[in-house]
Amino acid sequence: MKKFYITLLIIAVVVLLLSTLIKSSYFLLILNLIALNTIIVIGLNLLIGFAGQISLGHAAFYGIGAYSSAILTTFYNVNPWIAMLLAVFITGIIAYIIGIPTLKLKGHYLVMATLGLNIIFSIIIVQWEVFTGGPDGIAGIPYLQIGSFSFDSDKKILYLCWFFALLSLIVAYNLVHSRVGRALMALHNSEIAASCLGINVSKYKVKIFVLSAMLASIAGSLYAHYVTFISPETFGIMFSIKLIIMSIFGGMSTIWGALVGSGCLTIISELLNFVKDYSTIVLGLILVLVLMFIPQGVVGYITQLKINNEK
Amino acid sequence: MKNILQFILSGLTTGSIYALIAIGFSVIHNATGIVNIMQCEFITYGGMLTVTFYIFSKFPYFIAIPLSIICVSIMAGLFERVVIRNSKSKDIIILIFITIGASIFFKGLALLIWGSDPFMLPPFSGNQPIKIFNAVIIPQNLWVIGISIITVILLHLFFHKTITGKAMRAVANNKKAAQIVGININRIVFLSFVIGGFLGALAGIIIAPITTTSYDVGFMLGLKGFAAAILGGYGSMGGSIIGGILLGLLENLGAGLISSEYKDVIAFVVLILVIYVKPSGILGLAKVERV
Amino acid sequence: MLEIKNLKKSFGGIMAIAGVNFNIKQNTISAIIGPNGAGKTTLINLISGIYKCDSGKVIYKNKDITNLAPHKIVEKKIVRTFQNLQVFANMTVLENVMVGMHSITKYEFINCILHFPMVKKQDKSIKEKSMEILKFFNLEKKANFRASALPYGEQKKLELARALAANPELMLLDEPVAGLNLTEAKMISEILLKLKEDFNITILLIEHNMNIVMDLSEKIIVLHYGEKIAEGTPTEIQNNPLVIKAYLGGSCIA
Amino acid sequence: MLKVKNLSVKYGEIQALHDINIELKKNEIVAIVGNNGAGKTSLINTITGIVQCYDGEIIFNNENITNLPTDKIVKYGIIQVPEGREIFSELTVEENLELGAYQRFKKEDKNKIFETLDEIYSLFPILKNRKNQIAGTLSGGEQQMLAIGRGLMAKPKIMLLDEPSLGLAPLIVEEVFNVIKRLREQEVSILIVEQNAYAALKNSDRAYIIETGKITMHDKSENLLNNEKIQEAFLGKRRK
Repeated sequence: MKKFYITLLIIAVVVLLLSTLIKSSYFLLILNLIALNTIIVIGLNLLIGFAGQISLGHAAFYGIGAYSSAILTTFYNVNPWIAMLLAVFITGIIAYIIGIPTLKLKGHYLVMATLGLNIIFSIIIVQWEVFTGGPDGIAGIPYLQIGSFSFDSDKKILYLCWFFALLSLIVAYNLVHSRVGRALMALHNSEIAASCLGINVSKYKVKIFVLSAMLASIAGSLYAHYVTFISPETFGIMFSIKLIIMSIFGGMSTIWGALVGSGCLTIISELLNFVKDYSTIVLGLILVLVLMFIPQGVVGYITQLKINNEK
Repeated sequence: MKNILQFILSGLTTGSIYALIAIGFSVIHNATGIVNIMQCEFITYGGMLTVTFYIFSKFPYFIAIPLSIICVSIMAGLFERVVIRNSKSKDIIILIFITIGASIFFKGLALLIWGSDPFMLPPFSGNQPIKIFNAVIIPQNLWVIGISIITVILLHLFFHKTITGKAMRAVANNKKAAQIVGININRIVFLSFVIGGFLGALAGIIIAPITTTSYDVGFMLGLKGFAAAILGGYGSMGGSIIGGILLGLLENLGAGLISSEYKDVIAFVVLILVIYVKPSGILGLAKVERV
Repeated sequence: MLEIKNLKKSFGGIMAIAGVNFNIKQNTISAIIGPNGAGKTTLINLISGIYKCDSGKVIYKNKDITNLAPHKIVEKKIVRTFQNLQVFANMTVLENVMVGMHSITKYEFINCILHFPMVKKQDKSIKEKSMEILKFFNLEKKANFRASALPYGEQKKLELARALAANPELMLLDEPVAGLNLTEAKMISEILLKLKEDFNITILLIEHNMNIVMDLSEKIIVLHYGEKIAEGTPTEIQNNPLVIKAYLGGSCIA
Repeated sequence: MLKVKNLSVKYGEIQALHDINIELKKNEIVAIVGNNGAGKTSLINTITGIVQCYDGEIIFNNENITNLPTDKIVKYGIIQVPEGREIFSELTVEENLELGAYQRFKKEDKNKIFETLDEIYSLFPILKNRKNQIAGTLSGGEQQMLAIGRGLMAKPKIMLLDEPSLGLAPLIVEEVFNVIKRLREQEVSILIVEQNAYAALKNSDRAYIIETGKITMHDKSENLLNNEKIQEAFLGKRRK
């Protein structure tokens, strides 16, 4: 327990240091994207790694958060903070309604349903131009503000993004080490055995789905108020796939895996810009090799090494 | 009324393509339990290799097409041998994401080789539209439907009349029993990828004269094929055919009668509703968990 | 305490349970025996709510509990174990037992995320109680092992410990000593006796090991082809010609 | 013909079989009798290469076949007949039988295989009547016959039968064992693994008793049948 908070503190300090050292707004952007991705991936880790329910549609929840925030602030002049809160609420309700029938599905059928929902979402935001600006997206989304302090630069928003990222790590940590977390792991192992110990399996699956959708929504709102401009391609299934790759890369059934996975993959994809035409080839190759040889992810691999050393 | 027939005809065309792709997914699933996203690349490479052989190497169709199909089948088999078989984890999710990684790799490779411009292959036999009642159909549509029907019949014969085909069904039905009678499961898995490659490539080639082909054409087609397989009941050949045709019809009727912008929405909404009602697809069997 | 009334269940036209009746008295140990495929596990699956029965009733303490969802059955203080071990392999031994207490603890998502003091307090007490249970099963030294790292015999014990953690009044045990050697089996049967005497738990078990069955049970129910062919004390069952014929492969000695 | 020497099998940290020694001679019917979970199926699965052994050797006609893959073991003519549920339930009866001869299709004339098929049909007329039926719709006893028939299609030298009486009514059990006894005429040596001690002992030449992964007794079957200890172990009867 103490170790967790100490590590968290170290990360906070490192990020603060980096933020003062880095002058380039490009690098600050990367650091911020890592934080945002961490928020989504930690939710996915809870859903996939701990509860064993795969979702290939989380980019849609990220999008619902971003678009709700954008629409509420640009069309209705709602205060950005309230918009963000409403966005989380809206996402939660949508996830709940979708989750009840969807999470009854298993395996490939669950993958297909979540993927299909993501595709439906993508098409709707492109086509429903009146509200979403269609393919052009929405511009002029206001910055978040506290009093007269406006989060209007890469550096300022960094504190906010990382605050939420660390907060979501704490949320995940608390949940995993609780009655609910144990129940989720149990139903991942065996739904029948879990239900025979009094765990309401379908209720828990839906609830964790809602929680992970809400986390994605928070990241979406932060993104909208950060870059002040959103467009549909950010929230397509390619991003959903990338999110799961981050989750697997770091280690699905670990908390730190979310941070490591989003960190590594965000940096790798930015680095790949240097090899231009070869970027997708290299990305694909890295993925295949990592999954072939360290399928438990980076953090999972390190933990395993530790256990082996103890033996 | 006139239009409906037209929509049905184009629905059957795309539907047959989806069905071929869906069967490819199902065959590999039955042998391994995974969703092979590389199927998308089989489609792309089928079309693009034919472009290379036909347009650039000036081979006639009857050489270019079989050659492309053989190349893709070899590529599929090698992918199984080199990548899938050597994966440390046999976890389904990991294997699926390995196929996604490989798909990203091959898509990048295709972009490097062929660039991002779409290519048009000429139709197999002229472009003169044929009138059927009061709808028109271009000959390539007939080629697509005809080749699909022949392929399905051949596959059916393969699965029901040859011992290897029966062995493949046996592996899908009961792996342990298949092992007991002396079937080499690895060989069947390999074969399933070769067949998957064959079907993907074929689909990619015969649709190319209608829709053009490019380095990323396989992604959307593959996705639809997967959707069709799920809709019909994953792993079942009959299901794949029904799912494919149904999806093709839904899309074209949806696009024609309701809204072309929302045709994919309509198709996917129906798909999702179907699996909500019947969680194992139209022809899929619900499995009873044993404790 | 538990009454099974004319229970029926079929799978795809095949009758797995064809109208079974019996009663279990409070604070007794009873056993269901019968050849493989006789419907024993199906019966437990019906009582614990995993399968829905076609007709008939399950009455527990004069309340109808037929076809309740499994997690509702647990709330009635009926807990079961499984023939094919269902320990939560990726969790520690201690966590397994802590999951066992799910039905007798509270606090859902929001409380757990915010980690309020009362949540902490409850977690602490769950942990302590779980350790006590592990001590009872002599597993306390392995509390932080992954459950999958335990040998088979200890996994069997762990499943019992986890079931006990739910504070049950009735335990349904599906082959508690299958695959164990003589010493281990003996240990389990001693534990079962203690559960009955010290914890006042009623036990209904399925078992193939006749020594254990005959030693432990006050009542034996014999199933054959989904039907109850006999019911009685161990001596009555041992001398019942019908049982000998059906269960013990009698057709070949006759 | 078949010798198992000092065989041990482990699943992870769990040891399923300890130091097993058994032998099967030509034209013999040998039974291995034990309770659920005693390790009977593990033993058969190890011989046929489905499960890898941890220690020990399996010798067939002086050749070491330990840990060979199953398809190689089948080539030697060692065929497992699993309990009746392990058939190809979605395939027809005839397809099930043909697959039993899977490896023969590569090297033999098809007509020879169809000859065997006819032999099987005359041995089990009921299968002939149902040859185009989906195997999953057969009754338990018929499925067991099908499993045996499928095994015979490979022209085996040794058949390893896993619980042929499982889930069958006494009368059917008797029928199955009558068939097994007739297999001797086909020059097949048979190893039966059974929970139904009486049926197995009554219908075999020799028998081994297996308890929690160890062989605890070995004798002629008739001697074991009259052994009081056996009665206690499998009937739960107390000696007076």
